Amino acid sequence: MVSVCSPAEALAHVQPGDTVMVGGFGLVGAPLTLIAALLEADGARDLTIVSNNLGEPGRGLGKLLPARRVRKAIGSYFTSNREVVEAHLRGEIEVELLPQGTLAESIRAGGAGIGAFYVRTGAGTLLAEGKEERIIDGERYLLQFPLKGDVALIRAHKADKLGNLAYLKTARNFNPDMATAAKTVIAEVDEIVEVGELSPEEIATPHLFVDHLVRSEGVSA
Amino acid sequence: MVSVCSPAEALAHVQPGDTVMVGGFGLVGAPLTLIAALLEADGARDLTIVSNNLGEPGRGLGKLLPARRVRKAIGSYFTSNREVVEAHLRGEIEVELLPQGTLAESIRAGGAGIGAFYVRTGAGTLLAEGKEERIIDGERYLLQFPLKGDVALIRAHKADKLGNLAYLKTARNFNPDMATAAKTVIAEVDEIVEVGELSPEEIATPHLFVDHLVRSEGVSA
Amino acid sequence: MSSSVSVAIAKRVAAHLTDGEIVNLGIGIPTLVADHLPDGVDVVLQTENGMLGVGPTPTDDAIDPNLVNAGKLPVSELPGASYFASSASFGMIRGAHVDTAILGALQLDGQGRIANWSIPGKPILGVGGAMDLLVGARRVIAATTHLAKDGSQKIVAETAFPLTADRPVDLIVTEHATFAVRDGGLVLIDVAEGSSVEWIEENTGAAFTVALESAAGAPQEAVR
Amino acid sequence: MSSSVSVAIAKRVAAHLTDGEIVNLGIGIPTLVADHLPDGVDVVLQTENGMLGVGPTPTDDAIDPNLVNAGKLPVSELPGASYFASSASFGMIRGAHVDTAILGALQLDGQGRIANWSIPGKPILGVGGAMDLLVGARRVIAATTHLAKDGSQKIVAETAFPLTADRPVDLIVTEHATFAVRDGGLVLIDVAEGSSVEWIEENTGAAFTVALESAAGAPQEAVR
Repeated sequence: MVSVCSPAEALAHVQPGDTVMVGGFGLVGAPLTLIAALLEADGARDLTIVSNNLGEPGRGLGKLLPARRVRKAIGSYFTSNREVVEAHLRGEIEVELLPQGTLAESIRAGGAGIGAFYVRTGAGTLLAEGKEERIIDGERYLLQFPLKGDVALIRAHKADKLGNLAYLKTARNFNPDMATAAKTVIAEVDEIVEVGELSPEEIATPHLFVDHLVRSEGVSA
Repeated sequence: MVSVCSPAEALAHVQPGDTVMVGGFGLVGAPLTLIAALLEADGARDLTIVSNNLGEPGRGLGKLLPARRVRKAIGSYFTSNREVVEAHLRGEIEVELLPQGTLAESIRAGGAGIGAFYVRTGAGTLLAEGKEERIIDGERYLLQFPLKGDVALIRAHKADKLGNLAYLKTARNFNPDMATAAKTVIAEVDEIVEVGELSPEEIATPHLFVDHLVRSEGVSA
Repeated sequence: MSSSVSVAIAKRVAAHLTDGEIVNLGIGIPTLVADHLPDGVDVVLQTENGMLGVGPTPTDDAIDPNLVNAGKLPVSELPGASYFASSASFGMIRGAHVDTAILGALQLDGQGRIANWSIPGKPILGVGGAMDLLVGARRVIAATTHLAKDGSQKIVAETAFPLTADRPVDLIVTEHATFAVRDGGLVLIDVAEGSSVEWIEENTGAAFTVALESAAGAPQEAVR
Repeated sequence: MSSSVSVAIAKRVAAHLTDGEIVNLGIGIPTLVADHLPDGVDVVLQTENGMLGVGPTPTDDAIDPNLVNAGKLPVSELPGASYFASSASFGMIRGAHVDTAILGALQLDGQGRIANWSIPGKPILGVGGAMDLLVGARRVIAATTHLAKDGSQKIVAETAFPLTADRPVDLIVTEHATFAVRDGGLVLIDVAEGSSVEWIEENTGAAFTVALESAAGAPQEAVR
């Protein structure tokens, strides 16, 4: 069952070496309060971060880089933060680059008990290197394995006290997928409402996926 | 763009030999008006039906069987209609049985450009016969290919005039997945509302998936 | 099978559930479990046709035709319920987000593997969600009468019926016995009041060891 | 690159769009296409970060921080818009539910294949949704200046830059020329007013045939 807790209490779940999924497309829909708390968490060392981007220099997830918390980043678009490029060139972080759709689908697969899947995306390109290829109906497909997290830090608009989540506009993005794919799911929300206040048809993340709720402290990026 | 039309106009899209996906879990969320019209459609011969069940005797999709419209049925639970069992024993229809989750995932894969995927479900059972097996992280997985339809007949609660769909309770089931997986998608709805009346967060099927809207005539099963 | 036996089994299963866990109930005896939870234990029901937060059977005048469980029986909606598509529902199941699945059984073998979907000699035309629940749920409890209607044993060394998965269940609960499945074998952990280890030995076709526990998650009194 | 050139390219691309089609716009010149649709043509914009029904750039006081396009720029919501998760958005894209993707290009080869994601000698650290759109959209239009900023040719026999997909685009639109990709080669189908086949031949590094069409989906006047 879900617990409502402080950012620090929630982030105490992070252990050195963990894989941490972080929602958001750039800074939109990113759990900025949780990211700020991650920076203060003792266990947040040697992390593998799964996120579309690593924020921007000094903003959002970008704050983790100068603090040397990230061992590896898995995502689709790191060039929006030149510090990632520089840290990678210095050999300080490992990077696994996936097409954005393959990234999203890998996370969904991690949460949905899919062992692996085939996509056309990336076939015949540099990103196919080291991947198994299979011809299906005459087209080239690449085999992709799922991504799973130890912890997911996600952002939603409203939660009810059971932990059901509803999202707002394009701040949804990777958040519902990541909610399914990690052992411990921590959701930062604008508001926690009574059970029954969310429409059953607009709950995009049913509460069984969510472990901890944290009220957003409106941390700026 | 979506067109609002009569059941007969919509069903004129069905051609002999087509694969027709039909939403519903039993009769709940089944497009009963469209099914009744399918029975009257000239092209509705030699069909492959993809649906969790084939209705009940003389009810819902069950009406197609005595009319000899079905060459093959792909689904998860046909035993709720003894006529399917009898027709199968007489060699009149071919049956492909899939675990319910594999059925749903195959339809989703068909709509989402996934070439194939691996599931643990069914490994080591009779339903694994003829399927490719792969060991992933020490567990047995079966390879499953996607399902696609020529036509999907689905049921929703409300549509707006663009064709966006919202569902009601457990009548949702296979409908949103099938909406993604067929060339022509025909949705039977209770009500067609103005654009903007559905909440953007509760549209479970965005309009780009939908071709034709038909008002439900309240056909009983 | 008398209804009182079904209820007795349902109560014995219910004693193994924990407050707040996410439970999927199969058709038949498992459906009864929701109505026989011990005091202070409340579970959240997931049904694979696309709902979390299933409420009790409605009264006749409150039946909603759009609201059924996986057995296609009318149910109600609890506050905080949500609905989702079939692919999402089975993603939940295969992805190990359902804590406990309670399934009926035709037979169980000495390794605790279940056969509950197909009968030899009959065409294989129905499987539903049983295989998905067996590979996906974190814990699976088989809820079954100890003997079949014809008096034959259901817990046997090797099943005559096709298996539903190669994964064994975690617990087998009958009106006489509760077996835990450990290290690939059956362990008798509870004997129902009025039954005996001897009766169970005579009526069980699979080998098992005996390691009785004083209470199976709840006082013995509470489970009768 | 002058803004007027970008606008000219955007207008030439817009002339190829059909009323009602579902369009995904890449970053840069493609983003301008929405503002230069011919009269009577209205398209529906999908953005891969999870929205269908993207509206125009809002005024400063109407910016919603939760509402951006794939370029992370503020957008607005049209009536009938909907939102979905990234996995669903890319399911739409890979599943061929987007009619047309309009993408920028670093280079294009003689088979119409695009390179638009990576520069040789620099670490490969960004790809975004370009590869997904290329394999998934029913039609792909490359919208690019005919020459690079340094004056070098962008349409070449073989790209020096890594390809984004092995699938060719369907149409290449520059401020000078429009090429259709047919049978594995380029066909010049339109020459912009003020340009010439000769200029295009001199400034295109890939072979092409010429089969000018009187109008590319719209009267010539309308596309300038």
